[in-house]
Amino acid sequence: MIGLLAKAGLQLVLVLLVAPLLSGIIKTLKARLQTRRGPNVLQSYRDIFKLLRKGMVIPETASWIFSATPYIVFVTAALVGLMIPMATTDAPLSLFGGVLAVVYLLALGRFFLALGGLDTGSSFGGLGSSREMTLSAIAEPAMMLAIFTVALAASSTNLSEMAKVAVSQSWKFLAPSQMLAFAALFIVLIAETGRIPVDNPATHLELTMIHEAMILEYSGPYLALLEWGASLKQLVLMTLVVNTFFPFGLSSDWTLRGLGLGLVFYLIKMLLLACLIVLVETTNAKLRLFRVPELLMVSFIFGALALISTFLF
Amino acid sequence: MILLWLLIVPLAASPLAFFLRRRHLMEAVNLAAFAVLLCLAAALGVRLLRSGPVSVWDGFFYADALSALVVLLSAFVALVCSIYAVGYFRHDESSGVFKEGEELGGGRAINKLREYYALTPLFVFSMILVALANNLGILWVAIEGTTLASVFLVMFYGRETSLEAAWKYAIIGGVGLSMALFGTILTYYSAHQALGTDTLAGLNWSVLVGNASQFDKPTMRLAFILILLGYGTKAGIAPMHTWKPDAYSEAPVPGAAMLAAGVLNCALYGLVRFYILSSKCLGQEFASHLLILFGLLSMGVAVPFIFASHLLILFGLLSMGVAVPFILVQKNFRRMLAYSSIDHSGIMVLALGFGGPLGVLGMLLHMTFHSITKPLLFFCAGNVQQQLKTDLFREAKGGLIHSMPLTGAAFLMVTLAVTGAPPFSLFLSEFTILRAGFSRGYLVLTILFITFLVAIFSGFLIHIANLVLGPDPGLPSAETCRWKKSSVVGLALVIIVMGFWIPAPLFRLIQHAADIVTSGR
Amino acid sequence: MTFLQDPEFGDRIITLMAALVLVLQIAAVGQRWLVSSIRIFAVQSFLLAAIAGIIAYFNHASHIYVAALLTLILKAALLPWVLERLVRRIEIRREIEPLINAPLSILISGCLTLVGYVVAQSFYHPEETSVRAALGHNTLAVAIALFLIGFFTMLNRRKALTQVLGLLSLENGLFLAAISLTYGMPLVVELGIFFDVLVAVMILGILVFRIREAFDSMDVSKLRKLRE
Amino acid sequence: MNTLPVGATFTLSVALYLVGALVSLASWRKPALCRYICCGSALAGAIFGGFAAVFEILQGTPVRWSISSGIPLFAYSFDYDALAGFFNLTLAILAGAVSIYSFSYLKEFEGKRNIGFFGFLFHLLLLSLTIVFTAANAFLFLIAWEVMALAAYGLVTFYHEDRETRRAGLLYIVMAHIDAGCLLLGFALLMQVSGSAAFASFRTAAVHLSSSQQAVAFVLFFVGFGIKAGVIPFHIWLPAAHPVAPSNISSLLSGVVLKAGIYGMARIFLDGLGILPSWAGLLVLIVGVASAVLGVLYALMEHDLKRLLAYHSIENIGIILIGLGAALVFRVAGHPQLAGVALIAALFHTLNHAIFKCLLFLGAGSVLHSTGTRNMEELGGLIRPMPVTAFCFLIGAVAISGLPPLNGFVSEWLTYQSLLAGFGATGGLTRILFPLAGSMLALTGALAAACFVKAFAITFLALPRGAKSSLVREAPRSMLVGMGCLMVACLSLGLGATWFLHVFDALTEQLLGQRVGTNLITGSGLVLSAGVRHGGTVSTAVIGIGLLVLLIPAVLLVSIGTRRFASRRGPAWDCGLPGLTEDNEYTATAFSKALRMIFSVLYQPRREIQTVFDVSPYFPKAIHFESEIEPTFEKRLYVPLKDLLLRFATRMRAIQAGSIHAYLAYIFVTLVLLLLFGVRP
Repeated sequence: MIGLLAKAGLQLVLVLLVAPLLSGIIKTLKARLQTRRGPNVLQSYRDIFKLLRKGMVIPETASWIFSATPYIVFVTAALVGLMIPMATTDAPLSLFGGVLAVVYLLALGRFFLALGGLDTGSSFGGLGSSREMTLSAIAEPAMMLAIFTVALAASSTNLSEMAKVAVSQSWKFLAPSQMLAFAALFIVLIAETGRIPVDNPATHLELTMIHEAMILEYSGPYLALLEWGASLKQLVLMTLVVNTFFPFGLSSDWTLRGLGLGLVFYLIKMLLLACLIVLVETTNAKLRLFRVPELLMVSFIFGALALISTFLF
Repeated sequence: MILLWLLIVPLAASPLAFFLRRRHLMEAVNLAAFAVLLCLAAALGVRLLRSGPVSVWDGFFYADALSALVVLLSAFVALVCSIYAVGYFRHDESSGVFKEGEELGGGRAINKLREYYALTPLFVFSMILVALANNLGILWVAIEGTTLASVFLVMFYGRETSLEAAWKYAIIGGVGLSMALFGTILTYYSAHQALGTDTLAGLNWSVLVGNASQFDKPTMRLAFILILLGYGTKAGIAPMHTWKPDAYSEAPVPGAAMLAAGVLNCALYGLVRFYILSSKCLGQEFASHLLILFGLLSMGVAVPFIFASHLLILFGLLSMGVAVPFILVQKNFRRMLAYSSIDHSGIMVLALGFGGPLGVLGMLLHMTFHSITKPLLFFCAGNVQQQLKTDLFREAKGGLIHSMPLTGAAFLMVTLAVTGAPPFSLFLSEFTILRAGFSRGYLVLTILFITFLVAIFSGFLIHIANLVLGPDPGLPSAETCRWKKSSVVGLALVIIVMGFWIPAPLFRLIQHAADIVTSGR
Repeated sequence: MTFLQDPEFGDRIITLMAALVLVLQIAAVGQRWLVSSIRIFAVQSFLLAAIAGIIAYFNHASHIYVAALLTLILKAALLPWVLERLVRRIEIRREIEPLINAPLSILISGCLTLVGYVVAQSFYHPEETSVRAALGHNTLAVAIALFLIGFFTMLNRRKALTQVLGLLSLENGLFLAAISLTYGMPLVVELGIFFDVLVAVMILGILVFRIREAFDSMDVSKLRKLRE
Repeated sequence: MNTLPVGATFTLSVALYLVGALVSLASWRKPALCRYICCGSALAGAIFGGFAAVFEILQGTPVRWSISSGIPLFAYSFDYDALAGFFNLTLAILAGAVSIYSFSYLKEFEGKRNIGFFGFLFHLLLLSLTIVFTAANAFLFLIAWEVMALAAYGLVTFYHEDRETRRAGLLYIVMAHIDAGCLLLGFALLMQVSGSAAFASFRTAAVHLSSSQQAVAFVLFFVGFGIKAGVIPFHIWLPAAHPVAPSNISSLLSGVVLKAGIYGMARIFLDGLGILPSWAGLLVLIVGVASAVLGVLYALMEHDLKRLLAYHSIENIGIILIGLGAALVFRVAGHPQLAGVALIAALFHTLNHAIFKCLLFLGAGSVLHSTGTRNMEELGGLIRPMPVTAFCFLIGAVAISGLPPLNGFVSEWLTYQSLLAGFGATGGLTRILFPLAGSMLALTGALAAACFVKAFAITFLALPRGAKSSLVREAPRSMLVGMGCLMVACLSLGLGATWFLHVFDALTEQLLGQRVGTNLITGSGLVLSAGVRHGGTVSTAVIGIGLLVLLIPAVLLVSIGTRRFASRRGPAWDCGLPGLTEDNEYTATAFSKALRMIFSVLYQPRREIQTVFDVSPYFPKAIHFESEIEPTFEKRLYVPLKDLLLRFATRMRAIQAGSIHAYLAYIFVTLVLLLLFGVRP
């Protein structure tokens, strides 16, 4: 029991620290690719701490849901962070929540974020919530198919089991089903974390913003929590993609040496994935809202093909 | 001796009512006569269960379980109708319904009533005679008697439409019964070949049933066809049913109820007698095929009629949300009852056609419960007609539950009962018929049977629910007459109780009757 | 006078009369005058009574005499008189024509006679029956034909009175069938039937009168108000 | 285990319902007294019914007894086994909550409506449901089935003044009678093979059923129970009938009466028809998926609160059928363990759906009670005047969307696990069906979440949209207590799911011959596993605790800021316009617009805008906007069928055309034909 708590505490600290760093890196990488200097990598830490110390303005029309939403978003993202294998194959809480629990906990966060957006009574919140719920609904089946493909290999939805099986079968990721599943999950990752082709995280233009529109009215510590929660969610999803499809370097136990080595490999893999995302973001323009379902339909087709190819090849 | 009393009581009531002139006395005579009749019928039933068939005048009048059942049902229907008739005619008199008849040469109101109270006992007398007559010729004469007595009932109001209905009733009835007479002659001929006796007993059923197997086969086949057509016309089986909607919508409600519940039983009783003879002579196959064909035909004809005439098609309801659902309204709820009774006669003939112990038991159960349930349907329709002064759905704005709560509730309940909804007794008989159908292997026919039942249930309920439920149109409360209320509530209670508990002697009587039909003892 | 006892002679006479009845019936089908169709009915009834009398005489069946007498009084004399009186009192236009034109309806009644024979042959084999060939056996086919043509006239005629006549000729057919098959039904039944026929005709007469009052014409095809 | 008084408590509960029905009917003149009698006796009946169910589940062995009925040939025989116990438990929980809720809900009936008649029908419904779940012979089952339909019809048309209610009620009773007809035929077919009406004889005779008879019986029963459960092609009556009923009744209708269809399928498919072929299971699965997806898609477009909840009933019934279909397929493929998991998923979701759907309907009822309207476009901002109702509705919404840690998530998780295992366990091409069903289930879950964000936010959050929702009071106390109990049930079933699984041991053993319930519980009673070694595991308890524990650092972080500056209340950003009014808020139609565009193939949306202007179109006085989606099932399937029957009926009416010559001709032709038919040698 104590070992579990220690591992959970360590993983929590690790997750909380790496998340803003990762989003900072992505921002700077994107700037560099667009031949701009871009903000310092630690800028997101500074934003969060600045916001934490600022005063807060709550809209008159808002109810207790508006103030409960930041906590729920942050807490669900953090809890999910404890369930996924980062440096080692067995994540602290993996026994208590498989990949389905991860997906649905993120859905819980999104549910309350949408409610928070609508609670302000302004049309931006409604706009953001409507688009967020619609797109996530379309993305769900594709994500589920991809997860099913991966889970079938390990015949279990438990993330640690999946990681262990993936590690034991080397070069497994070259199998066509894994590749197609990776493609499907990558598109869903873009959609879920609100990256360019689906949603532009850096803008307040009502035509294009989805995630930003919901957190428009938040300020001060609440905004900090939401930002931190969003980056946590991004970290979780990227880790999920990385550790299920490219599992090498995951150490099997919590020894200091294994942990350190695992961590280094983990950071390198995350950096590579970040580069891939940034590359996609800079080369693509934002899709019109009613073109996004077609993109997600492509991801659904990839998922279905991945599933069929598991027992065809 | 009971048999003689059963015949004398109604026979005596008719002239007595005719000469008493004053309405109260006539009603009293009528009620008393039929009450005594019901007690006698019950006594006959009990005695019969104890000591077997009763006969008097060396077999001229013969009563076995089957005839005792029909007598009991006819007496029950007559009593209930007479109770209702008191209230009904008082309301008719006060609302001046007879005026139109008077201009067309009909009698004044008071001797119209005398005519009714004189004719009804004769009508019941001939119904009882049908059940008790051992001689098939006398059976024919008795059924002809019921027709003649009821022609005046149909012609009662003397309107143009009543004359038209009476004419059609008389002519089609006459033709039907002449076919039945031809069938009786042929039966007598085929029996004559076998028995060789010329005496009266030559046509007695008790004698014939003993050696029915030696009858001449082709003659019996023709005889059964003619009997089926003849008595089928009286029972209102399709395609001979065309007189029923006109006669039932024109006759006064108590008369129509007796026609629907009484004459139907007598006609089917006659049919069953010959069915026993022909099934023993020709074997099960021939008769039942014929019966099934006719049974389904009349249900089939009745269904579209209940459909057609109400145009309440089951799926019409499902056009929710689309434009206003097209419900072609049956113009007249009195005619809807007629089609319901055509349907029930079809069910009974179908049950008889399925045959076997279950089929016949189902038919007799259905006959019993139908005779108990059907009059209430007519009474409620009568109350509604007298309240709304019309029997057209268009002119009824609905919401009757507010002005006549008792009749409205009874109307809904009896609609469910008549169409065979489970908590009520008719479901029991239809379930038995269904099992009979399956056990004889008629899978497709039984599915058709259930589809017709479901269709009729929905057609019926849609109209009655629209009639009874709905906003309060502000009509004056019409539940004033004690007689009408007591007959409706009393009959409703009987129907509810029959759903859960059937008196044991009645059920034993029905089983004995079923044994007679199946084994022809 | 021996021929009075000779069954052969009786048989011939009966067949002749039955044939005559059939011819009259077919004539009545195409008839254009109301009064003459009543008279045809009267003659038919008379012939039937005669047949019954002859059968009773040759087969010494006493109760057929009663039936013959009743037919003679009722159907040959009383009913035609009543009907003619009714016609004279209420009907101005005596002239009637059938729904289906005369030649076609006569052709149809011919076919019906054929059907009558086919039905009679199917079940009535007088030759091999054990009982000595009773007199008047071949009149069954005529009886069935009479029954069917009577039914057809009811179907074919517009006037209420002619429908009543059709019904009566139908009854005649039955009476003939009863005599030829089994020397008539038991007496009580015979009486019952006569009584019922009489009451039926009386009621129909009242109805015709009331319809004449209400619709001021005896044309039954006007009775079309009660639909669906 | 000493024999617990199952029979006694059951008969007591039935007696209470009977007495309650008669007494409330008798005391209809005094509404106040009648209200207490009606709700009191229903509550007592429910409590005893619940005890009987719990005793039966603890005891494990079925209790059988029969009473001789007044009707010969047919006895009233009862068989209280585990399946009956489980469904009676569901009925008891809901009946209890609804009767508490009705204490004050019926107060508004006092002057206007006949409470005695309502009480009579309410008790009749509960009584007939209890008997349906415990009947042991087909005759009693059919009588109780139809009495349930009639009582529900009476209750649905309780406000029979307005036309919509009457039409919905008639549609309900006609469809109910069709399914009763199908069941009648199905039972008659079985009785013909088994000889007697008892369910036990069906079990033994199932082996003699020829495959064609079994197929016909399966189709008849599936159509019959499918209509009652509101499965997709036959769902037409459900969105019409449930909204018009009084709210406490529509919650009971959606909660338990729909489950009578599910009970029937479980009883007959698993117990009565022997081993069904695999195509039957797949058919149930496919119909389940169709109902789930189409149910939620139609629900999204509704802006009438109770119709939205009615469509969600269709969706959840679809999810239950997915579990049931999977169970049937596994059973015939020879995996009783997996069949057990799938069956537990289906039945657990039946219980969960009963609870949170009843909670949501009661919430909608109290909103209707306070504001007088069901139309979401006129509601809004109700969370301030009605905080408790809002909280209960929120818990219900989270549960129905299947979000952790509540009970909806647990049963959907079990369904996912059985579908996942399905891919491995079955062979051939049908294997692909299971994961596809899984992805459709995910789509349904996400769309349900979107729908309930809309329902909750538009009704309760931000500014009140219409006059009706501005001056509003909180629902009376007993309604809140009723909803509270169900909310607590949701939470406890969610967090304590593992303790509840023992209930299914006896049930799965009786139906599938393998005790499945307890071996799904591992990790010292905290963790729920999928029964497969190293299979997926989840523990809602730990998730719940985790969420609370992680709340502490979050609160600490926020307190840094709030310690320095108190949070102030200011107007929301209005782009410089003169202040936000309720017109700027998002409406329900707008919220679902994106999905309407994406699924326009299904909806065929139709939009109409008329601008009323006097000078120029650019300065409109008023804009009339109307948008409508096409009810495909009515338009494509039911209306054409109706017109076909209508034309046939109109042609048939010509037979009775009034001319006596025609009538005589019919008889004449029949006579001649039959004579010739009779003549042949």
